[in-house]
Amino acid sequence: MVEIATDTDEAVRGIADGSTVLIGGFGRAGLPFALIEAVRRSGARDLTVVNNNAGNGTTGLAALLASGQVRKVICSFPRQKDSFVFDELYRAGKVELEVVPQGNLAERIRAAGAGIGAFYTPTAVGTPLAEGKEVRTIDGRDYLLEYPIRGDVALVRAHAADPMGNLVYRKTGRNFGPIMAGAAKLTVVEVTEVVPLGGLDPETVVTPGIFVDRVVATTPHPQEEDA
Amino acid sequence: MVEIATDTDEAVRGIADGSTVLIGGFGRAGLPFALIEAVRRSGARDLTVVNNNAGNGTTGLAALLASGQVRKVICSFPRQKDSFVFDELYRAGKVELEVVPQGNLAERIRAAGAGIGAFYTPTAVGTPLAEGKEVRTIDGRDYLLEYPIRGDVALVRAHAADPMGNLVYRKTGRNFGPIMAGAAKLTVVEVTEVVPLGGLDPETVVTPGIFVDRVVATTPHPQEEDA
Amino acid sequence: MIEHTDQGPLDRDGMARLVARDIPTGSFVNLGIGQPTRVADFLAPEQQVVLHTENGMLGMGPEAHGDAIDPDLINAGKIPVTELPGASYFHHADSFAMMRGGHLDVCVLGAFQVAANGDLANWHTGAPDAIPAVGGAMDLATGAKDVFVMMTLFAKDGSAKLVKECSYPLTGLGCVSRVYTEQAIFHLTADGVVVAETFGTTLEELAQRLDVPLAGAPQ
Amino acid sequence: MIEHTDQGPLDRDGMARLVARDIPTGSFVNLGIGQPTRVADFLAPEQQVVLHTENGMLGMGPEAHGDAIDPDLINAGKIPVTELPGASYFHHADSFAMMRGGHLDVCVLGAFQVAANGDLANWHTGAPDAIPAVGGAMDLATGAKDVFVMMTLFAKDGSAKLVKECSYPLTGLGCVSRVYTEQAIFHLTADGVVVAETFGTTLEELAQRLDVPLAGAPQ
Repeated sequence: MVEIATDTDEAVRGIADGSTVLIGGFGRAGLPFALIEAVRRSGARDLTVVNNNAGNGTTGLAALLASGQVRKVICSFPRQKDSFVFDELYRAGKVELEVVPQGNLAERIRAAGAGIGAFYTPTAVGTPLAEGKEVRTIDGRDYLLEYPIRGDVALVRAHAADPMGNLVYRKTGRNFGPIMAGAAKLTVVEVTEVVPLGGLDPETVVTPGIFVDRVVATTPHPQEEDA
Repeated sequence: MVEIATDTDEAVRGIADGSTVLIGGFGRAGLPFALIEAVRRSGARDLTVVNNNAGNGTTGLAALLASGQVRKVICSFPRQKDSFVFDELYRAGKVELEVVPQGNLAERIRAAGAGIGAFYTPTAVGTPLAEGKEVRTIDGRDYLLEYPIRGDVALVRAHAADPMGNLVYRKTGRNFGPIMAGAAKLTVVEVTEVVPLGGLDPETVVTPGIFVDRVVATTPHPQEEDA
Repeated sequence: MIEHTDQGPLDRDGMARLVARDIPTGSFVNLGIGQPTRVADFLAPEQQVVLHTENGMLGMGPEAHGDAIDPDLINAGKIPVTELPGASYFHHADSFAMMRGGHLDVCVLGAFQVAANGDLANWHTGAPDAIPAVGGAMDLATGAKDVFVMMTLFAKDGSAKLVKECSYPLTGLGCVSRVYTEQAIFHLTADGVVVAETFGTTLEELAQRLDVPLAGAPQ
Repeated sequence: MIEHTDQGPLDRDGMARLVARDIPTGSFVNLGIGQPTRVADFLAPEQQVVLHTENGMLGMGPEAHGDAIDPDLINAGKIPVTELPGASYFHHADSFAMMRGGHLDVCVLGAFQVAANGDLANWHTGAPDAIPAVGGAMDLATGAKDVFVMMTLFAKDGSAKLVKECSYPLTGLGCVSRVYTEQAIFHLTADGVVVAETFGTTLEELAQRLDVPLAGAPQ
């Protein structure tokens, strides 16, 4: 059985300074907004954050950046219309950035959860993002060697969980959740609803509970929709 | 839209001699029994068959072996109580065998569909199955380099398909189907039922139709249960 | 080769219409953020094209408006979209596996520059103060069977964007098969750059203005 | 260390009972084909152990009989089984990713030989005419956080199966953490082989009969 936390502060307890935190979500879909807020409140510092983006507006990941708790961001697309919080910190040299092509980012996270030591990917060969990476020719095609991205913690938003920690998602909110859940030592999930045991069809479970440590029920944050 | 074949012979048409054929199923669960029978009737020869096992009894894969159409079997577990057809052919030197640990087999098939050039796996390090394979130490742990297993054809059994070729499976019948569907140039699927467009919930689709070329409706073969 | 000299250069919709026209029936297609998204408006239902969005969906429908907006249903440009019958959802590793594994037939991308050999530059201007951001561009460029580029043929400073060699940082090597511009459609082939159609100009004029050899053009 | 000299060696159920007893509450566990399957019968509900079967399921229930038999629902030994509330299904790559990624707490396997350093030999006798067949044994041995072995301590020819170095072909290196036999439970630790309990024998007797040093035993 998974731990069902009573609130988000309890759900994120124990995140150490210096942790690598995998944060699900693509844009605001599947973003674990309430858990990010709780991490901000926890005061954990010196974090490495892995997310597809680097925050929007002034809430969520941007608020965590603004509070100076993030040392490094690993993402595919930091630059957005309203990524001014990140932009300013980056230009001031106050946050490090590792840009990873989105598919390599996803595969590196999957590799961490799947126990793959490293893999060869064709994406980014011959580009500036290949600098310093090993190249290998396989069957006449060039590939880069990429290593897993492991998290100390994963923060995931799903739609519903059962008491085993099994998860289902909603539409494109699924995105990084299933792979991040497997790639971290501690996986914390916020859901709209915790259903009773037997409330999820075993055929439709997307993330088996084996990957989940703590679940907390939250309403989708109002700012998630209009921030 | 996927091609809905009227019968299994039509569904497997065009399989060339010398093809590598990925065949789903673990034991009889998810075994595309009717499609294997159709390949046998097609007379295609010199096949390399990839399946978890190497046939049971006298039907299905065993019948394909018995008819002399298989040059090589790539599998994790050929030896079973009733694998006498394979056993005899193997001992007579009439069929080649490549034994691959089950998880490496699955990951190699996945890699083919996912465009991964090769990957490092810890499984089989230090064992006879590591012979001839490259070893690499990553973060203090040894890994073997493994390459993708690609199919010319994949034969898969699913539970239901829609006209887009989207698939859902039943219970442990899922096994190799989803990864084999992505790993072959031509993917042929037998299902119990073809449902109308919109008949599958997009959240519960296991194999998206992009991986499927031909679908044929068949009743689960009676011999599947008692052979 | 068709020279449409009875008309001016294409407008944006005109380019999108021709890209849509050239997508084979039954294709699985990814439309890049921005201009390429417009191609969807010109796909005919009988083309049976299935749209992929790399954030985890096949069978994406048109942009959502009003009550149809669902914050959990967005495209790669983070615009609310809709779901068509026969859609499916999957996670990011599966979505990019689909792309990297060569299962997408066509992707349509914008570009800063395309080289005659198919090299693509569309993710970074190389400006020293620019914040790098690549998203799925490299994955798409490398993974799709055919990469179509939509771009203006010349930059604001008048320099050509179809070039002998890209000066901007690359997105992918030798990946572009077709370039749709307001003045011409170019096919990048093993035999060089072939002009398929011109709009408000001629092959000869293009050959004079571009620094890349065009098949069949006077030297 | 407890010496149960008031009883004889364990029978098969006795071994299975002790393995079950030692599995921590809330563990995710894979039980190998054959003898280890029996451990399921001795797991207490309050242990909340979730069983994994590598052919693609978590939350596996007991063997199915009669009308409950479903040909699509089998375990890794191809025996019909049942589904418990809270179960889930997944494909083979995901199932072995779960294993290889270190998410399974315990797997229980049979063995031909276990070496004092944790090396395991359980897939091949090395006989020249044997048809090799490995299944998921190497993946399980390498992937689970803890590998428990259940075996008789001595082979039919009287040779010990807990050895200095395996003579049979290996399944995995240094992977076994505990060995349950009819005569004793051994913990393989960084400090050597520790006898946790004996049944119908003593540490001293075991030390005389085995060729591996046992911690705390007279030399």
